[in-house]
Order: sequence, then structure tokens, then C-alpha cells
Amino acid sequence: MSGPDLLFYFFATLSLGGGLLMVFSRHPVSAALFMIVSLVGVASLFVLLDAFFLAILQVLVYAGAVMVLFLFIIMLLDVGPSGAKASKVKLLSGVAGLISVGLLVVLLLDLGLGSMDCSECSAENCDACGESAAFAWPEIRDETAANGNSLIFSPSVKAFGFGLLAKYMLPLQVAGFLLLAAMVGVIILSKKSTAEGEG
Amino acid sequence: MISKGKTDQVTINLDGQDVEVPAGMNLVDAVALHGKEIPHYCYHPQLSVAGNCRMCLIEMGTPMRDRGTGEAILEEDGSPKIGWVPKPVIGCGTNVSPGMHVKTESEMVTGCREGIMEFLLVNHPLDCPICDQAGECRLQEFATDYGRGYSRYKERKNVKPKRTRLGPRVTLDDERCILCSRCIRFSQEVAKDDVLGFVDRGSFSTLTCFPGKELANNYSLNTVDICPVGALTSTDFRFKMRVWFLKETLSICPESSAGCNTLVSSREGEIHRIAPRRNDAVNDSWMTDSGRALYKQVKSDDRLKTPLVDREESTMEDALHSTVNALQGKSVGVVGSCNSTVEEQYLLNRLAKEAKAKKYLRGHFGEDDGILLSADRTPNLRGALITGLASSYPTEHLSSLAQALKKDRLETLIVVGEDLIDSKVDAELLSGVQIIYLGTHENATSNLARVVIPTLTSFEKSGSFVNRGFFLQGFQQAVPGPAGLLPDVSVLARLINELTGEGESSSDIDSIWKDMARSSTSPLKGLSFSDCKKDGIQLDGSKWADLAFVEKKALHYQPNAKPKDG
Amino acid sequence: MAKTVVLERKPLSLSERTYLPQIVTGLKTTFSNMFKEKVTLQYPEEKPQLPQNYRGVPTLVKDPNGREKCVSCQLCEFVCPPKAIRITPGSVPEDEEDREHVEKAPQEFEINMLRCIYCGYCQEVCPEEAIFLLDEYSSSGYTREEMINNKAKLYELGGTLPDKHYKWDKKKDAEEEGNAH
Amino acid sequence: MEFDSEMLQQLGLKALFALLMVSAVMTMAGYSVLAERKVSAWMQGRVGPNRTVLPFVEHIPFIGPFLKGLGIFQPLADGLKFLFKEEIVPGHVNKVYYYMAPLVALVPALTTMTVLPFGEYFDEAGNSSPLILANLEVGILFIFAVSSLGVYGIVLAGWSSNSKYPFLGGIRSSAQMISYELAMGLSLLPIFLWVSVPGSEDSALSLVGIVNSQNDGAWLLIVQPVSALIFLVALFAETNRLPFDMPESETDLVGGFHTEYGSFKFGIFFVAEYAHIVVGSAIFTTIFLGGWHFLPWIADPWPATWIGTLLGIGWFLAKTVCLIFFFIWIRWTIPRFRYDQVMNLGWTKLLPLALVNLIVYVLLVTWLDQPPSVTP
Repeated sequence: MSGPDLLFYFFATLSLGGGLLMVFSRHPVSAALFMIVSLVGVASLFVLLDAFFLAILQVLVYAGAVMVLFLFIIMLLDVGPSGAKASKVKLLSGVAGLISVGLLVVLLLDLGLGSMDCSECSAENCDACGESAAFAWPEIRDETAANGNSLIFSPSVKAFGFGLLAKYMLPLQVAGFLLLAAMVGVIILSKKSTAEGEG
Repeated sequence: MISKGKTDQVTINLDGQDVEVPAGMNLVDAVALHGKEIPHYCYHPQLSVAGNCRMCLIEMGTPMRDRGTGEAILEEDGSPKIGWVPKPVIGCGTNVSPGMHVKTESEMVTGCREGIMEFLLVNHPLDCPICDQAGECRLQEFATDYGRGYSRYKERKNVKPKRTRLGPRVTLDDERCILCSRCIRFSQEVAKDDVLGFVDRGSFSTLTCFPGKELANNYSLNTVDICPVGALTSTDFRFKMRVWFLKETLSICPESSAGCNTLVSSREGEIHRIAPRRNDAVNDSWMTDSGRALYKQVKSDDRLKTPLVDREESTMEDALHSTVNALQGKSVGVVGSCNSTVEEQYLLNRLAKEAKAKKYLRGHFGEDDGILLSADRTPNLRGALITGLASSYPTEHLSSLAQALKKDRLETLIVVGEDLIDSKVDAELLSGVQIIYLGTHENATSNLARVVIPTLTSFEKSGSFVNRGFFLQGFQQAVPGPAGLLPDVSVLARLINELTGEGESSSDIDSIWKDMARSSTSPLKGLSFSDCKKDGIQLDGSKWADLAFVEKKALHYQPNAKPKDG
Repeated sequence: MAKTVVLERKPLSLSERTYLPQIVTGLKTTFSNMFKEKVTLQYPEEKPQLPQNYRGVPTLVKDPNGREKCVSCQLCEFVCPPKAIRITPGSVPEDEEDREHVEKAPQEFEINMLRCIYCGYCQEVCPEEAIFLLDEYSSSGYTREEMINNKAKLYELGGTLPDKHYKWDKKKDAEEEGNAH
Repeated sequence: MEFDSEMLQQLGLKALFALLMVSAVMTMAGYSVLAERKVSAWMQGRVGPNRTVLPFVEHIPFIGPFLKGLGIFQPLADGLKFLFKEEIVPGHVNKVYYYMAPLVALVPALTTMTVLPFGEYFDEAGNSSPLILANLEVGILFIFAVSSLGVYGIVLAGWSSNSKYPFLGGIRSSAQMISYELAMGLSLLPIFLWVSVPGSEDSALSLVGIVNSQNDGAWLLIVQPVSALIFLVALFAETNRLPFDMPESETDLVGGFHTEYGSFKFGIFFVAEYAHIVVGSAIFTTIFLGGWHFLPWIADPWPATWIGTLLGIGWFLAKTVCLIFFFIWIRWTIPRFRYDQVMNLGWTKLLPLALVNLIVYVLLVTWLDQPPSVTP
């Protein structure tokens, strides 16, 4: 087993283990912290794939900002282990669990079947198929990056820039608009509830 | 106690105001009735008048009468003309008469007082930091109240011996003496032991004992109390504690059935001295020296401090438990004590009833000195009669108990404070008996006892005693008892509650009194503890008039005296 | 009634509202302070100049003949606001000729320096001028017990003070003067 | 990426460098503490630490007493004191997180410096390459990402202490960090715009690129004063320095998040705070003060040899030290903000200002970058 492999397994275990522990930990604060561990693990996996930008964004946005807010809220509400326990809706969680397991099975089947079929790989990097898939990313080439049409996924910042602001401009704007709408909705909802509470 | 009864009242004019005072009363006392003060050193209401300190000088006058006709001479406005005595007179040597005019605040009186104070202080040493009297010293008080505030005396003060031994308990500081002669009069008139006198003249004048005699009678410390300055000091209390630190508690002397009223002075839980408290119906202002020394038993070495079960140190809970076990279903005897308070005797009587026990009571007797040490050396024998703990007059020896033990009828014996061995009960007889001993000090019986529950001395608890004149007198707790101990009433109440299985009996003195006062036949009917705390209550003792009380005629006591009307 | 004058508060200018000029002024002040002379005292090496009426640790003093002045009148114990003073009174033995006329002296005299507040009431109240708050200010110890100054310690701290009153010699003087009785 | 011998060698070298840098930053942090105490003392007319001395140094004439008076050995004594103090753990804390928090606080502070260029190295041909542990293309983002993790140390400490004051400190701190991170990030966007050359493949997110853009030209502080100001203020907030002393605020929170901490655990927090300051100063130097380059518009006067390397590093350190002094200076000049003032400043002043600044520079750069007048 080579060094990167070792690292891969280590970080994979970290992210998976963190995720599992997050699900099973009783205390919300522990859960949040395990989630951070999991996120950092995933970011490390990105690093192994040379996707520094993505890794850093993962840490910056999710681990650094979103989870701080989570913790902030958990602490402010002072949710203890009992609080987490009490919010159990058996039927709903059963259904959710069922769907999750179903999705997992489908995903695994797809992955298993997909890896059999080598023809789906892009032709020029076929030899890199299999174990060393990490190095199978295409080189960034100026032409492809510049015209932005046949954009290949690349870890470079520029590629992200082009992807987001040229090719996927519309989806980006739509997603941004949706988020804005959601935020406005949240503000209105929370405002309304406090107004009622006061009234 | 100044009687305010239906004696004749006369009207005198006190500083321009007409006031009513009992006829024939000493002017110093009469003025005090109306909130004014005539300062005095040598005068003492319970001693003869000597009139040698001159501090009580006042202006006095009587309505003038015509020598011939004896008719009153009137002023022009019709009021009687007052013939003022041209020189000041001593207040203590004057008894009130109708129409008398008195000035206690005039310029002449003030001048007299200032002059007298200055003279008294001429040779008085500046000893206050050392003097035990400081804080309750008449010289200090009157010097600030009536003195001129400074001295014009520039010469050297006389120096006299500082510690002359007058007797085993009294030390004289000659420098401080102002020659008021209170101590001399007390020895002559109250203690009937004429040993003190003045010798020499002028500034050499000195208090001393007659040759070959000393102030050794059992009342010698009263001279220290009545000494208005710090000249006579108690050898025991000398230099021990400054009086302003002392907390004073009203108490009753447990020495004998005389029931002297006392003040117990303590600081931080330690008693430093005991002094008499004035009660004109019981002890005037006196008490015995031996009674003053009783506080020493509080800290004595043979004091019981921890409960013992089978001679092992134990807890109060265990001791009470073992006691209840020893009482239940056994034939029980109770030996009560005349040293217990009325409340304790009442509870003990109830306990005896609950345990269906036979009751025994022992008396302690000695010589009667005819003043304040009575032949009955227990403070509360009459309390035992009243509460029903004893039906007959107790004897020195518990022969009936010995007989009962001989017949082997008793399995358990509750003993309160008494020593059975000392009372002609053989230790062999006690061998098969479980003894529960409640007491303050070790004795031969406590050493035999299976359970020892230490109790508190009369200085450490509240309660009441009935004295030889059937005076019910309450007393207060002066100092806290040893850590972990319960008052006797609490112990007894607990035992009663455990025996009956009901939580009825309260150890609170007021509720005990409520119970006691309920009985219609008892002399205690309708009384409460707060009633008897201050001056004492005369109880109806006619029920027991036939008993052979051992006390002889003494101060304020007539043997077999019929109780006076309320 | 005093007339209330309402002062108009001037609106802040733009530069004032950014606070930056003020911050710069503040920085200037602190910076200039760095080079001013230091005011601190290097304590164990340099001792402070105590004023004449400094109130340090309370001590007991002896008279010029080296005799105990305190007569344990306990006025200081009485007046002490934090109850730091504890005196066990005692008498001077009769055979001690030198101190015969005073009779009383403390058996034990304790001042709890953990309680003492250096108010000086004890010195103020002392009728014998036996207790003084002298210039000793450094009092330390490793245990609570060490911080209770006993009689020996108090006399060691206080030493002897010049004094006009020779109360011990009263008897001797009287014998010389002829007013002894 | 097999682990062959060359890689191992490289790894070993990197580890050595990393160790060197950690010790350098820690030493600087330690001496920042001393500087803080000394400067505060001087500003208040006091002397500051002047007692600690090593036994043998004391006897060197002149130098010994001078060093002693300067308090040079004080950080040593402080460190020892923290090590040997009694280790007290209050009974009510959540043990695991309680022990974890100081480490979580220190690690990000030390990790950020891996992407920090602090000098340049000249090979024989005179070509320069930066002295840096990991020359990341997105270095500045890495710094943001890692330093944003630093807040967990404080939040965890506050929460796990299970007591009121630390908890308030933790809450305040997290709110403050989130608020100022936004302004901080926004303030840097104009920098990227300014530095990146149109058409270039190099990312302007590289710190080396930013430093080199200031060589022989204007410092970014001069070009972008508003950005620099916002960044500086946000830096104060992120390092929890006065006047943004929210999590500690000993006046109302008796020490805030580290109230329940003692001995070495507290020491770690303490060092972490100063490590933050050191690294923060270094970052500011890198971005706005031209890094190791000499003065604005003046080419580096030192030769392109190892001497030049050393002088460059020294120059960089000098700038950093000056900034650290500025940090201390500000602390002893400006009183602490109230919590609401901090929030107000962050959200309603700095954030809009950063946005406006960004828009202005977007327009400016667009105008400047028009094809006829392409900047070289």
C-alpha cells in the first residue's frame, strides 16, 4: 500500500467515522463537533485529489462558518442530550431511514456496475482507470479553459471561476436567487412568530 | 423592691413640681421614684444611714408654721411659705414629710457636688485602666455627671498600699477607698460579723480589719458589690475581665432553697462572675460567697461531656435509644432530684407515669446560717412537691429504694443527678439493675450506669425554681452547654415521646408551662414561664404547710409561714 | 432654584464620526508617555519615605526603663472594629519590686494581623500609651497562626519609646517626696 | 506520489523547516508577551518585568544587569511557571472538550504560517524562489479557512467549562468571529482584482504573487488604504485583541472563556492568542506592507545572494515586529468596545464599507484593464 493510499484510507475513515459518530452521538454539541471532523476529513480527501481550492472552500464555508453558527445556536438554545432524545418521531424517522437505505443500495449497485464498465471513462486517460483514479483528472488546457464550452472539471481556481460565471451562470444565479428567497422567507417566518409571541 | 402598695402617700415639691411619694421614705429613694437622681456613695437602701460622703447634698425646706399657734404661714398668694434650710442638707439623712420642698438641680447643689467630687478625687489614683470597677464605678459615673471636669489639685497624690488582704476572698486597694463605710455597716448589720473599721485620721485614714480578725464570713464578697469604687475587690475576679465585655443574665442561685436572685456575667460562653440581684422579697441585695463560686462546676474536670453507653463514648441518639430499650416493658424506678427545675420535675413525673415507675426523691441538708444559706441545700424541693414528683418530704437517705432493690423488684433505674451510693444504697444491690444516669457531673452512680446522658447545669439552661418561701423564680440560660448536649427537658420529652410512641411532648419551655398550668389543683394554674422570669411569683404553699420543712427563720423567711395575700 | 442650562451638543463632523483622528491622538498620547520618567519604586531595594504620622503594624512599647507599659485594660480590645486584638489579663506578681505599684499586665496579648485594618483606634484609645502603630508595614507569614502577633513579637516590633510618664516609679517618688502612707 | 527516498528527504526537510518556524513563531509569541508587559508598563510610567535573570548571566558586567532590566528572561520564567503550576480541573467541566479546547485554539494559529512566505531564496542564476513551507495557489484562502477554525477553541472552552462567564465569552466570541470574517474576506477581494494580471495563469490568491506585485512598486497599503484599514480592524477582532476583547473582557466576564482554566492549559490559550497576533502581523505585512521587499518604489538594495535572503527575512521580521508593537500600542490606548458596538461596527460599518470598496475597485480595475491601456 502506498503512502497516498494510506492517507486516503485514514481520511476516508475520518470522514465516515465522523459522520457515523455524528449520527449516533447523543449530545448535539458532540454531534456538531463530529460533523466538523467529518467535513475536515472530506476536505483532506479533496486535498489528496489536488483540489486545494475545493478543500479550502469546504473548510472555510462549512467547517469554519456554518458549523460555528450551528454550535452557536445549539449553545444558545442549550439543547442537552435529553432534548435530542425527546424529538423522536418514530414513523417519520423510520420512513426516512428506509429511503436512505434504499438510496444507499441504489448508489452502491450503480457504483459497482459502473466500475465494471470502463468505456464510460474519457478516452484519453483510460489507462488511469481503476486504483489510481485520483490521477485521472485531465490536465487543464488553456484552450478548453478559455472557450469555456467543453469545460472539464479541474481543481484550478480559474476553472471554477469560468465554470460558475460563464458556463453555469444561469444555474448559479437561479440557485443564488432561491437562497435569497429562502433567507427572506426565514426572516419573515421568524419575525412573524416573535410578533405573535409579543402580541 | 420598693413597695408601691397602699401605704400612705404624701405630696412633696420636687424641683418645683408636686409629686406623690410614700410617707417616711428616704429622700434619695423617693426622688429616684420620679426619675431624678441624687448622687450618693455611702447611702445604701438596705443599710443604715451614715451620711459621711456628702455627695447627696441638696436644698431642702419645709412649710413654715407659726411657733405659737402651729398654723401654717402663707405667702401673699395663699401658698404656704417655705422655710428653706440655709445650708445644703444630705438627702440620705432626710425622710420625706408632707409639703417638703426639695431642689436637686439648683446652683448651690451643683456647686456642692462639684466641690465634693473634687475632694473625693484629690487622692484618688488614676487607676481606671487597671481598676476592676471601671465601667460600673460610681466615682467614674458621678465624676462625668456631676464633676467639674478638671482638677485644680497640683500637689502629689497620696500613695497607699495597693493590695491589702482583708480576707480569703477580698483584697483592699487602699488608694481607691473613699471611706464611705458601706462595707463596715454591711458587716455589722447584715453579715453580723463585725470585723471592719477605719483607723487613723485625715489622709492616713484607712479601712482595716480588727486586730487578729479577718473578713472571712460567707457574705464577705457582698462588700465588694456594695463598694461604690474599686477599693474592695474580689480576689477571685480580680484582673480577670473588664466588666464591659460581660453579658449579664438573670439567674437564680442553685445553692440552697433560699433562691437568691443573681446576675451571671459571662463572655463568649465563659462565666466570669456571679453577683446578687436585688429582690427585696427574697435576698435584698445579698448572696453567699459559696453561691458565687458555683460557676466553677461548669468547667470542672469531672463534668460529663459525652453520652456513654456501657461505659463507651457514644452519641446522644444511641444513648436515648438504649434508654428507651431499657425502659420498655421493665419494672422501672425513678430517682428524681431537687436540683432539677420545675419543668424537668414535671416531665420526669410524666415519664415515671408512662413507664409505670416508682418514684423516689432525695433531699440534701446542711446547716442553716439564718440568712441566705438555708438548711435545704437544694434549690427546688418545693418544685418537686408542686409537680407531684414527691408526695412526702424527701429524706437524706433513699432507704425505701434500698428496700425495693432488696426485694429485687426493679430492673431499670432512672437516676437524675443523685448519687445512690452516697445515699446508703449498697452498690451490690445495684449490680443487677440497669441504671440510666442523667446528670452533669461524674459520681459513683454514674460510674455504675449502663447509659449516661450528660445534662446541663443551671447556668446552661432556662427553667424555674421554687424557693423556700414558695417563690416561683425563673432563670435564663447564661452560657451555651458543651457541644452536642441537649437540655434536660429535651431529653425527657424525647424519652416520653419514644415511650408513648406519640410525638406529643414538646421540649419548648412555654408549651411545658401550658401543660403544667392546665391542672386545676396545681398552684401553677394559669401561669406561664414569662410570668416568673423577672421578679418571681408567690405561690400558694398552704397544701404543704404541715410538712416538716427544715429551714429556720432567716432573711425574708418565716418557717411554716402562711402565704401572704396576693 | 438653580436655572438649568441646556447645552447644545454640536453634531460631529465627518472626521470625528470616523473616530480615526481621535484614535490617532490617543496613540500619540500613549506613545509620548513611553518616554516619560518612571514613577514606580523598586521596592525591596528602594524603601518608600514614610510620612511622620504613618500607621504601620500595631506594636507594644516599653518605657525608657524597659518595663512593660500595657496594663491590659482591654480598651483596645473593646474599641478594635475588626476584633483583631485579644488580651488575656493577668496580674503582676507582688514580689516583683520594680513593677509593684501597677499590679496588672497582660498575660497574653495577641493582634491578629489578618484582621487588623490599621485604623489606629487602639493607639488612640490606649490610656497608658503602650500601643503604637509604628512604621513597620511589611508583615507576612506562611500560615494563619504566624500572622497572629503574640506579646513577645509585639514587644520586639515596638521596642522602647521615649516617654515622660514613669508610672512604675510612683511609689518610689512618693517615698522620696514623703507622701507615701 | 510514492514515498521514494527523494520524497522522504523532502518531507524531512519540510518537517525541519516547519519545526524551525513553529519554534520561531512560539518564541516571538513568548516575547510578544514580554513586549506587551514592557510596553504597557512604559506607557503607564512603570518599569515592567525587570527581575528575572539566569544565574550566570547576572554576573556578566554591564550586559547582565541590562538584560535583566529588559526582562529578557521573563518569558522563560513565565513558561516554567505555567508548567509547574498546580493542575486544577473544576469538577463541573466536560473533561474531554475541556482538555481539547486549548489545543484547538493553538493548532490553527500555528497552521496558518505554513502558507506564509517570509523571504526569497536566490539560486546561482539569481532567480528567486520564495521561502515558504507550502506554496499554495490559494494561500490566502487557506489562511482564512484555518484561522476560521480557531474560534472552535474558544467556543469549546466556553462551553465545556460549564459555567456562566466562560459560556458568555464563548458565545460572544463566535458571534464576533463570524461577523468580522465577512468584512475581512470582502476587504481582500479588491486586492485580488488589483494584483491579478489579465490573461495570466497565476492565481492572485497566491501570497507570493501578492508580495511580488509590491516589489519596486507601491505597497498595497498605499494603493488600497480602505482595504488595509478594514483588514486591520477585522484582524484585531479575529485575534480577540483589545478593543475587540469580547471573549475575555476581564472587566465583565472575569476572563471569559478561560476563566476556568489554569496552569499550562491557560498557558496554551495565552500563547495561542499571541501566536495569532504574530501570524496576523506577518499576514498583514505580506499583503499590505510589501513582505520582505524594501520600501515602496525602491528596488531591494540587497544583493541577490544568501545575504540578500537574510536581509530580506530580517526586513520582513522588522515590519512584523513593528506591527506587533502597533497591536500592543492600540491595546493600551483604546478602551474596550461594548458587545453591541462591536456587532454594530462589524455589520453596519465595516461590511458596507468593504462592499463599497469592492465595487469601486471593480470599476477602477475594469477601467484600467481596458485593452488599449493594458497594464504591464
